[in-house]
Amino acid sequence: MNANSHELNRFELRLSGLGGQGIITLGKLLGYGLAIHHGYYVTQTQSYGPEARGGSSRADLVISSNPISYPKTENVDLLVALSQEACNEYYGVLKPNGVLVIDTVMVTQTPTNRFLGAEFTNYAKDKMGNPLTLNTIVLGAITHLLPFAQPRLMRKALEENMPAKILELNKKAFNLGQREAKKRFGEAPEIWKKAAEYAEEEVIEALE
Amino acid sequence: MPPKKGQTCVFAYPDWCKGCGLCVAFCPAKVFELGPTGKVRVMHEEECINCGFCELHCPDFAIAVLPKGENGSCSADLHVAQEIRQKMKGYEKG
Amino acid sequence: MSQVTQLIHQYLRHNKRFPHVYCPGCGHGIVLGSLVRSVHNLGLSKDEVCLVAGIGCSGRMAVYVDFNTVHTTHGRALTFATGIKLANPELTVICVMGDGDALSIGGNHLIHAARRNIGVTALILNNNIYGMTGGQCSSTTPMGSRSMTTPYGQLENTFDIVELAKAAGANYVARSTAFHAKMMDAQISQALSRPGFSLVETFSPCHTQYGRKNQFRTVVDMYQDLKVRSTPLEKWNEMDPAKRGDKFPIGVFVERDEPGLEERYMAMAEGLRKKEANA
Amino acid sequence: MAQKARRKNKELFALGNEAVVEGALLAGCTFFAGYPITPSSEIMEVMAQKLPRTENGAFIQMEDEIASMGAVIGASLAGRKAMTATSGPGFSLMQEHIGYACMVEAPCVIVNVMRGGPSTGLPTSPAQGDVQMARWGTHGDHPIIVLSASTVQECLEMTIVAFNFSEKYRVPVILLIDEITAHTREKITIPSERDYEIFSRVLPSMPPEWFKPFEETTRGVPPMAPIGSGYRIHVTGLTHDPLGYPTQRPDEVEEFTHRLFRKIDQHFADIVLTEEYETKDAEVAVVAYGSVARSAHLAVDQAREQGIKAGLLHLKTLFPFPRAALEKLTRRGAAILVPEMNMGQISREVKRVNAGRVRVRTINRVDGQIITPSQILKNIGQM
Repeated sequence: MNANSHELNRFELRLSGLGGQGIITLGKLLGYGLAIHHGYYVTQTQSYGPEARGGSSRADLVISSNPISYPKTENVDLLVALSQEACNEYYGVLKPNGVLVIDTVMVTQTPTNRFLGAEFTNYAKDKMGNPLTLNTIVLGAITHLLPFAQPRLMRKALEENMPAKILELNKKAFNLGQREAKKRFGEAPEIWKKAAEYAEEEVIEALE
Repeated sequence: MPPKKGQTCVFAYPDWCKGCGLCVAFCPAKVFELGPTGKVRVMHEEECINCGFCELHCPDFAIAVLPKGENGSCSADLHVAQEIRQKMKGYEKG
Repeated sequence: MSQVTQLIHQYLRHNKRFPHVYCPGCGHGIVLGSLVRSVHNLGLSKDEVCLVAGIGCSGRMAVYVDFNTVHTTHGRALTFATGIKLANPELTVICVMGDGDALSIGGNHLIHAARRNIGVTALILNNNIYGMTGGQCSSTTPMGSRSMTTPYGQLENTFDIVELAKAAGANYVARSTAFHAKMMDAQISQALSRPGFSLVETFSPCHTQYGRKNQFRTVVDMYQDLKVRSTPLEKWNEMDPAKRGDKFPIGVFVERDEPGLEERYMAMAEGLRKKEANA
Repeated sequence: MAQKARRKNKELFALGNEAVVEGALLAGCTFFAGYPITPSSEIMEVMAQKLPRTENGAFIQMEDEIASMGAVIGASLAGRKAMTATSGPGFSLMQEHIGYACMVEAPCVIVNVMRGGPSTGLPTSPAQGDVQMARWGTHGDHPIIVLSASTVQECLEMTIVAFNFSEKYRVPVILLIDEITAHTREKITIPSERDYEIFSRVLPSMPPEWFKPFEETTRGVPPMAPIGSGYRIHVTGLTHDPLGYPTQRPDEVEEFTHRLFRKIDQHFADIVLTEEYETKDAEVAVVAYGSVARSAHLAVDQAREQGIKAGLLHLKTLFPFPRAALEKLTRRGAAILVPEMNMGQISREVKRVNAGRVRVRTINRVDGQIITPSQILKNIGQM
């Protein structure tokens, strides 16, 4: 376990979108970075077979400081939706104090007004000049969003898993994602604090 | 080697012969016939032209054709048959 | 010609209840003799030969010879042989099968073994019938023939094993009959000394289950029939197809020296490891 | 701290299926034959990649699962540690040769990644419907060892155990994994050579003319001479005598069958693997295996938080069935809950061993979904 890592008890994360967006690779990279370099226990599962071929794609991660018993996600802390369909389908599993991240190019109708949105698809196309960098940009953004994730270690994960030919491009994409997330979403601890407060308010409202 | 009569000894082992009659039917020199028990007998050894058909085509390895000994006798080779019998006896199971 | 029978005795397991189980006049014994002579003539030691057999009359052959012998399941002998050859390419692997074995239940394994050119010699003893199980028709029972399951005559077409093996890509394909033991000797020796997949088909009369039901008075008649109908390939090719009638060609149909799968695999593996060592 | 020692060992972020390959290679596997089938294909794919890079390694994709199993046994007889991997439909096809492997006592490992069935069923959804088939799938009386794995690390470890058992007892060993474990990525630690034991088949030490390849020894398991090693033995799927030749003599046939069973029976203590969690004072014991054991683990924790004395008996060996471990719980009067993703295949065994002593309740989920911790927790609460 890395010395300065957070104590976590089952943090659940779902990455969802369309086939071809690199969701599965994103899940593997994120899981690899958190498991191997951050020292967390991580289980990563994904959609398979006809489900995966139907155009939608999904990768789930459970992250914890302790051994993980149940490997699948039940209530998600962070939902990343890169397509309208995914957003509609999975919003229901998001915890009340969870955080929703969407690609505002792909998701035009949000099920709630509490979300973090960025034009990831456009960043990939316009700023990076390569639509295939979408998932690495999102990885950068998620790394920023997770208070327990360290960019340095994630970059290491990138280096160990990316073919040399495309490593530089992806490092740039990672940095871009991180930068944009910081600019648009603010600092991570604040985001999570706000989400928790909001959930509490909702509970109180419901009680009233 | 041109076929030559009278240079071979022909043995048939009745223990292994099943009496199919292939040798009787196809031997060009008509060396064999089936005996009263239905098993093969060597009847005209002197007619054998050493063509080799019977040895190659006996499905039961019951025929051996051997060159005659120096003194023209076949007894020298009888021990082969004896040897095989001996071998089989040793292995016989209860 | 001499010492033929004595030689065979050197390779038999004499404690296995001889005479063998085959019916009087069955061609299988002749093929067994031919196989032993071929192994002997090539100077192979008993230890380096592995005989894999399927189920049926032909399958019983494994028990009689003093090689490494594996009596497998019905139709699957080639799959075992493939595993053995790939696991130990040094072995000379011979796969003995019947026609029902190799072509009906094991047809798929046969074409794939030929396609992947695994270094195994397949010896198919074709007696046109299921002998061991009591005379049911097989995929090589000639059209019109009677069997226990075609009491009014076989209506289906038959497989031509040679054509099938040719099309599937075997390295070496030959056919002989139990009447042509010398030719069989030559073919099996050839097959054993070649790389890749070799197939030798040999017609082996079964009087008990096939002949009796199909107007062959004695087993000798069946050999007579093979003698009359078999035609050396060269002659067959010159024959007017209209005049071929019920004759069939014997001889060597395919002769290639493509390396076997196991050789290709070892070469690939060696290359990979060399590359890794240099990296 | 222990972490320092752990850091020395290689860590991977791997699928359950990939972990199986890592375990197999550590165990000394050098031969794989298979046929693609979801959800086990990754095992085959990684084998195809790694075996040619392994000393003496050989990989082959066969034309079907029958052939795969045939090739595996052939390689095993030729002296290799061999394995295959498949899923339900392929496992059905393999049964013919699994019986052959039992008969000729050929060591081999078959990994079955279970999916929904029968027939083509649910190719990408998890199930545990092959449990009884793993035990009794092939015809005739036969002994066999069936293991299971619930985490990715266990996939690695149990594959090593599977190879060890199969080599030690000359018996096919079936490792059952379900789709969930096979397709979950987790961090695994590759053990260093000191951390695990490898067992390889015992070779004959007597000269060929004295060797009886199928004779009972004090260990109960005859030594095995690979093809080509000078022993020239006969191997047959027919019932055979100690020399390996077919026999129909009633005394020899009976002795043969009994010996096959004896070699497993007399080593129960070595073969039967279970793990107990919070069972000491448990009033409700969950008996689970595979990925369901993970759900049960969490459910037990949650039940304890609610003040319910729950425990978990995690079966790692499914057959021979861990009778003693279960009896220990039922004798004490603990109620038993058996959650499984089938219509009750292990609960049959549980009920048989329990013989009416304590209450046995089952959760049978057959909708292609994993049994969740909350589902188990709810049932624990109702006991």
